[in-house]
Amino acid sequence: MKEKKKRTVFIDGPVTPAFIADAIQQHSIKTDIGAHSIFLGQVRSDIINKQEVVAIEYSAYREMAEDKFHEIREDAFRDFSLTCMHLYHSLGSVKSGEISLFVFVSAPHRQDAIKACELLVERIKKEVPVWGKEIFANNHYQWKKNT
Amino acid sequence: MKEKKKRTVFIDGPVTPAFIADAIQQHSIKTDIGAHSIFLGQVRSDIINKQEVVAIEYSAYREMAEDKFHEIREDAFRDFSLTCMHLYHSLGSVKSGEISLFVFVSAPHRQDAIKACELLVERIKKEVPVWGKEIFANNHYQWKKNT
Amino acid sequence: MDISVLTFGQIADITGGGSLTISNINDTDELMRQLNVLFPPMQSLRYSIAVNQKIIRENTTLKKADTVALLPPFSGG
Amino acid sequence: MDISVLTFGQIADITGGGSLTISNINDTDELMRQLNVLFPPMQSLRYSIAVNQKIIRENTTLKKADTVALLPPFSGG
Repeated sequence: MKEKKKRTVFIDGPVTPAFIADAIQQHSIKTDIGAHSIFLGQVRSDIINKQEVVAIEYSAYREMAEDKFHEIREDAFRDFSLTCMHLYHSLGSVKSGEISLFVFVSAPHRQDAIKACELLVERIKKEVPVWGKEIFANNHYQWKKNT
Repeated sequence: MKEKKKRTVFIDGPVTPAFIADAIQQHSIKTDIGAHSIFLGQVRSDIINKQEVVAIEYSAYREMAEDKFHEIREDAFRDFSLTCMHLYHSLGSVKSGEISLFVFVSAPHRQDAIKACELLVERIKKEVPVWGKEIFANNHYQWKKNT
Repeated sequence: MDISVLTFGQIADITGGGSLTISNINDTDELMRQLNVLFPPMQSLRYSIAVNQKIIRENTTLKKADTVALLPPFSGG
Repeated sequence: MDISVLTFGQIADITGGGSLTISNINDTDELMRQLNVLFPPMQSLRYSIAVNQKIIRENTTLKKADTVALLPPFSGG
């Protein structure tokens, strides 16, 4: 049941709660799954120099990013006992309060799902060529820095 | 913004994807959130002595369980920087492929959300007086054992 | 003294319901001895005892208003 | 040799667009020297260089068909 095909990770604009619900629903037929671990990255309206972040505009080195997502995915399937894994990242504008990253890992047992999900999030942040441009209310911007 | 009031954790029957989507949607107004970590426990159709598990029927020592959920919740708020936390556990019958546990932790930063969620799941499994009765296709049953 | 006892999971199956009354006991060790006599399958079961919703680790004196519960290993989630 | 170079994030802001062509270079060290002359703000920027989508750690000889990309620190998620 392992899904290893290369798939498109990027979606235009935010990840919606309805999209997430649909992804969860589709797993009810996979009755060997005992645990789902989900990570959602939400755009925070940080205040920087008295200006509020109202959105992040994401861009990517798309070909390299897709390859890197694929590699990270393969590594997780190799290192954990997983049933399936879905990764989605926004491109373009995502408003504060909206979701820009959706990592969804399913496994027979919880430890595999939880550990794989955590590792995936760390690797995505560190290794995938995606950039966020923090847009302020006055239309100024700065390039986001990951911690 | 910390929510510390005692709330009802138990819901009748499965946690639906629509319920999860609604819970996520309600957090879009909390723009200090940067990360959600979600755990979902799904009923697995294990084969035991050639009989397939078709559902789990959950029961609880409800008063003690609510107290324990409350204690686990308070501990997580004390030990991590969280914006909010929602815990839901099914009572009654949940079919295989359906969801019986929904742990939802939101924080400004991912490490708090991820670590708190993982700890909550472990503590819920170990410390909360809930029992699952695995129902087989032939209506026989056995009491579930957590690993 | 009569004590009412809540039972759950596999123990409720053995005792035939969610609650029962055990007579002439003053502490949890006496309760366990009575249970083993009344319900022999209990002898081979692993379970915890909660008094007023707190799990006790050693013999505990019971008062009339105490809530005693027999808890087989938890299997939620 | 002319090499076309893809730029992203803050670097694309500095160079004025997503791609540019740098002339008379044979390796990535020469590329960086040229960039520093053409775009002085680049001198103070931290960035990685990818050749054919692999990040290189030391000076790398370039061939005409190579895809070179300048990558400021990633900030996805």
